Amino acid sequence: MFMRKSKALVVMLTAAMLLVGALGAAASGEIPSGPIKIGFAVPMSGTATSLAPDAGINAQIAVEYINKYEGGILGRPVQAFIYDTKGDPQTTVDVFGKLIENDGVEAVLGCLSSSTGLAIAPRVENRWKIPTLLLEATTMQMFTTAVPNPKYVYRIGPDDVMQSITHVKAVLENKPDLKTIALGAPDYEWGHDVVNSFIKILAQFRPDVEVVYTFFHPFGEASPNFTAYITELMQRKPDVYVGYSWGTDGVAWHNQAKAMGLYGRIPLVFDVFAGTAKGQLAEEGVLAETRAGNAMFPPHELGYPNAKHAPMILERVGALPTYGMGVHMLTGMLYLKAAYEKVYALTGQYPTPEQVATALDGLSIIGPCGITSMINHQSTAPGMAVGKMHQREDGLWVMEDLLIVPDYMRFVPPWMTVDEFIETLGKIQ
Amino acid sequence: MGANTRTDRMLPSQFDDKLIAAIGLTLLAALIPFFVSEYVRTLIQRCLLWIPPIFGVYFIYSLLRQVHFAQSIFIGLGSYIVAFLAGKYFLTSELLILLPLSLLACVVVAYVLGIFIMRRTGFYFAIMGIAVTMVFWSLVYKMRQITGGSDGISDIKNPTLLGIQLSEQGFYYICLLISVGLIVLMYRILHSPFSMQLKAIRGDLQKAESIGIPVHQMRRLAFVVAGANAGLSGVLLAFLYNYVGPTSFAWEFGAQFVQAAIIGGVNYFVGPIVGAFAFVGLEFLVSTWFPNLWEIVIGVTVALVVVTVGEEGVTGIAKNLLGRVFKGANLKERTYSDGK
Amino acid sequence: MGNNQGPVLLAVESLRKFFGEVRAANDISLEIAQGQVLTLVGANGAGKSTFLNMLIGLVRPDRGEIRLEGKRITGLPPEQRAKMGIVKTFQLEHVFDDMTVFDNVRTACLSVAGKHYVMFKDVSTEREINERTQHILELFDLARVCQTLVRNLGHGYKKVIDIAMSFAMKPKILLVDEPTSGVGEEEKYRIMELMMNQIRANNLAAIIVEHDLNLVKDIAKETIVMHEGEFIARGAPEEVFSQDKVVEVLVGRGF
Amino acid sequence: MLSTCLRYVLNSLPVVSYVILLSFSYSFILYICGRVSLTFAGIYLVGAYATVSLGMALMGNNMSFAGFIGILLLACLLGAAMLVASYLCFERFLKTDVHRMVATSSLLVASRGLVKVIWGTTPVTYSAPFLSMGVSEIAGNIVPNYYLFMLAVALLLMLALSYFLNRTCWGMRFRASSLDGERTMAQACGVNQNVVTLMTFAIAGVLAGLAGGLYAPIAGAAYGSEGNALLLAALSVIIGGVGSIGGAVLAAFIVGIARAVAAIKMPVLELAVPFIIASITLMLRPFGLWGKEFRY
Repeated sequence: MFMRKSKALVVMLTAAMLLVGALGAAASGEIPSGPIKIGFAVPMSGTATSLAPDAGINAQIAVEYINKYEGGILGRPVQAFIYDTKGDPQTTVDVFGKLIENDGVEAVLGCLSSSTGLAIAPRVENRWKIPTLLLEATTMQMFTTAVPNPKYVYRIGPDDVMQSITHVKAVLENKPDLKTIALGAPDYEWGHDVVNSFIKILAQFRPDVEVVYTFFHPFGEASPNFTAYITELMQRKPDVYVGYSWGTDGVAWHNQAKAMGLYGRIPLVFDVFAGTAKGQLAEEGVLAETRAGNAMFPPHELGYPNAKHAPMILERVGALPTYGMGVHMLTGMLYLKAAYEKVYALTGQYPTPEQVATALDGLSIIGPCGITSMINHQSTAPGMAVGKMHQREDGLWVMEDLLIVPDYMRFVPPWMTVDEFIETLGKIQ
Repeated sequence: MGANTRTDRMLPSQFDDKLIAAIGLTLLAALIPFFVSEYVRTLIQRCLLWIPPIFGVYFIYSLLRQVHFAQSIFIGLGSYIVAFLAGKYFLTSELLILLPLSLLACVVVAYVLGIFIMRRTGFYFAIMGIAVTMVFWSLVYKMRQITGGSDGISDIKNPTLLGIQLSEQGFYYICLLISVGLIVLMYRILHSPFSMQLKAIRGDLQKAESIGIPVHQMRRLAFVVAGANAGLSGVLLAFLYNYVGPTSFAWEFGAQFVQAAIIGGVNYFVGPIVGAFAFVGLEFLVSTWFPNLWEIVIGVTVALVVVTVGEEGVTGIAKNLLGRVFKGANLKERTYSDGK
Repeated sequence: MGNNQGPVLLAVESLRKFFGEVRAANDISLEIAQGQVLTLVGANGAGKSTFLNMLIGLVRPDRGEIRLEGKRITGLPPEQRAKMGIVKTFQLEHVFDDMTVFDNVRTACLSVAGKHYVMFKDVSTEREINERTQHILELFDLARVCQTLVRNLGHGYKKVIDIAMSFAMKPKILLVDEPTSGVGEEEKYRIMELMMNQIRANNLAAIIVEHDLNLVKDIAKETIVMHEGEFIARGAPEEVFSQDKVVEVLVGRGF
Repeated sequence: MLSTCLRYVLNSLPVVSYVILLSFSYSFILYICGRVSLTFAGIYLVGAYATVSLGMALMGNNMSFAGFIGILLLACLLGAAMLVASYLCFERFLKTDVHRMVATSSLLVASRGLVKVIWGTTPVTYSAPFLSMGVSEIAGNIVPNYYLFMLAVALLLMLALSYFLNRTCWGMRFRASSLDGERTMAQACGVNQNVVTLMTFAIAGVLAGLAGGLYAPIAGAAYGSEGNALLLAALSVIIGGVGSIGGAVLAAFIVGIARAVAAIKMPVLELAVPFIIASITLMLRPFGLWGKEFRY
């Protein structure tokens, strides 16, 4: 008897809930059926490709991940429109136009390099008004001169100052007694920016350190010869070398430097993008940044999303990315999902692009690299931590002694200019 | 008698056919913005702006049989003049100032470069063009304090005409006007004494010299004509994207115009126009359907066009097909017919 | 032949050109007056073509001086010399293969009218030029084929077109390099007659290189024999050809 | 001073060796067959990817020298086969130089796309041969032995080719078909033109494949490296002169050393310097520093 009543109760309650749910859905009823269209504008050919390897496949994987493990966005499966920007700013403008005006996507993830980001940001703000998540495009100019008061443009990835602070702290932590330092970077705007801000910030913490050599090697040349730079570098005998070479440059740099014995002769090497191309590119004891190979540090095993995400990449590409495009794309998708759900929870309405854009700011999510937040239109640099490379007995490379710089030291507060903020850094210490 | 047969080709009926077709197409292009989305309009606008530099390539190819890879120098030059004057050091975005200014700059630079480049022929000419382009590119790329290096210059204001801010529609018509104007101009130039003598130079350099044609000067001027076309396009391209970067100077960019010219067909005056639309259209379709494969598709298409129809291009194929459909329709558009 | 020998038109002074060991021109001096027609004979490789090419500027002499009407033209480029009135036709015909006969001659007419840089005027509507072209075509009996592509014409026609283009340049002195080489016997005389008629009618000076000694005797009062870059004999043809060394030079080569 | 100069020379070695091979691969076809063919840059890419893929698959980190030589030979064969195939199926239908230039460069674009489809765009590297050969010290400069090995291979191959062309019966046939412009003379003398052409393409394929194979352990095999290879080779041919073995070696050294010096002394010009040298050469000596007059 009791059983029967309770059964009936359960049935009735379920029915009532379904009814309410259905009514509610009918009332707000605005979640459109069918897939939600998201655009990806990524370099899939041209020089930039070697720097964002297999970007198209990575975008596909990020979308598959959202559909498979997260149940899409507001229950709608994600349909990806993935186009090739060729790494060229003017083509990127065309591609954005195609995505937004032709395909009618609701949000765009895209732009790897600073130049493409700078070309696109003002147009998004003034004309297209669609939530746009820039992957990297780390130039400081983005939110200072290009779009000073952003509304739709967000960035996933650190800015130059943010990452330089982390790098300087990591170097000082691992080699407190350094006297001389040398820096090398690819010869394009980002390379110059990042070296300059490193030197500026280092001067705040340790004015006595001498920069003995800086060089900028050709960028993305695909089969470069760095012997001249390596020879010169080893002649100067610095205590620390910080290198920003990546992509094909990184592969060539690593091979040539290793053959010439750079890693043995310089006490501390910080190979920022020491990653895993297909082949072996890691060195024992070398510092590296987590942005590079995302499975090399513990979150891979701790059950963050990339415990499932990294195997997907490995399976499809055969190597973890030398640069964390896949990580950024997944992070971006998770942010978007959270923003849609936040708006829906608050208003009960299917969100407009403007609402999504507003909701993105201040969100916190569990991304592939742990908890990250969107502050001042900028994600707290997923994986912006520095660690030492170590090969475990099972052959897997991991990062040890991770150093994570607290956010208050990394974010330029809105009331300060970048230079003012850098000047305060020394005082925090 | 000979003179009469020669002018036969300008008989009113035939002349009118071409004129009517040209006016019709121009009107179509003028009306299109009312029927298509903003994006398609931008796409057409890009095709229109590609036509003049392709005409430059066509001009050099059809009159001198040389492959002109250096168009991107002039595109870049025009674009950076706009970037500086209407962007970085904002002085003016007045088209009536910027267009003549960059035209002047291109003419001067093309003339000086022509002194060196136009002395070479064949593969040497092509490589020399690429080499000079790369020198320009690397200078722009490396002078980062002035040019913004690889980041380029992004805050270019919208163009004005006689002080009036142009709307996007208005700008479309400016592009159309300049593009059509340049096409008409090129038509005139290709039928002018100048072109006839260039063709003579191509046919036999020594004879041309010995009948008093200033060979080197005229070849240089041909280079200037091609460069000026590209320079004007560069100005408008900079305004179209509100952004200019060193990729405008990259030789790969210039090589695209050569590919487009080949696809269009270098035997026909309408070749460059067909080529621009075919190339941009093909790129659009391929990048929509198989975004990962556009290199294979474009590469194989150009290679196949060259192997199968050579200089006839898409225009030649279309002509053959149409000629079969409309028997007797006179689609002949060669600049110099064999006069039979 | 009634030439009224005028003042000196072209003066060449000790012109020299060596190609390594080969002496193409060894201190040649020559003066030609207006209306004077000379023939130049010599074996292959005697330096005749090089001499003419130096006169029009295609080959740069090692030393020496060329004056046209008293003005020094030694360093000038070919196109300027052509404008000044010294024009050459070529041994192997040099014509513009992918143009019509009409356009070939018209190019020369345009050039002599100085219309090099006219970019915005249709060629087919330039009335004066067309009329002059037509006139020249009729003079050289080419009007029948004027709309044919030169490529499709025979060897003899191309020779005539080459000569017609040279005449279109309004030359003062005409340099003709073997106008009849490789042409059939009958056509040879036709071409020579067409050309000589025009030279006489316009009272031009001319240097004609010719292999056929019978023709040489017909066309000019004076002939020069060239051997290894030097003029070894000069005078009336009958007289010159009877000299021993001339016979040796010309016949020794299987002439 | 002397040691500084020596250092620049040593720094330029890897580039020098692969540019020698590549540029001669290109100029050989141009010289013997009178054809512009840019496909060699695609063969370079194939050689690089073949070496890396085979090396990783067959040997991994347990590199044996003989095994590496075997892989290089395979890369050469592959290169020769592919270039000959490209000639037979495609290039022989092209009529003029302009057509060949445009069509083969389009083919290059397509080959780049093909590499992307097969291997993806993540750069791949197989550096075991490079690293395992160790370094030697020459006048205070550290030089990986692999660089010397590369140079030796390149120079030996050039010497062998030079012997082949100048001293052997077959070499005479090659030169006969190159030196006379119309190529009818050689045919009249009983040289089978088709065989010569095919062999030329095969030899060029061997050179290009070897260049890719030798350089891949140093810089990895990467999407897009064919563009760089193409430009460097074309510039070297212009500097050195078409069809000249000495010119190829000289030009490769000039380009390599100029870049090594510019990298340290004048970084602004590093990329532009080969182009500037080539432009100046073209202006002053249109047929290259070592070349004879060559028209095609």
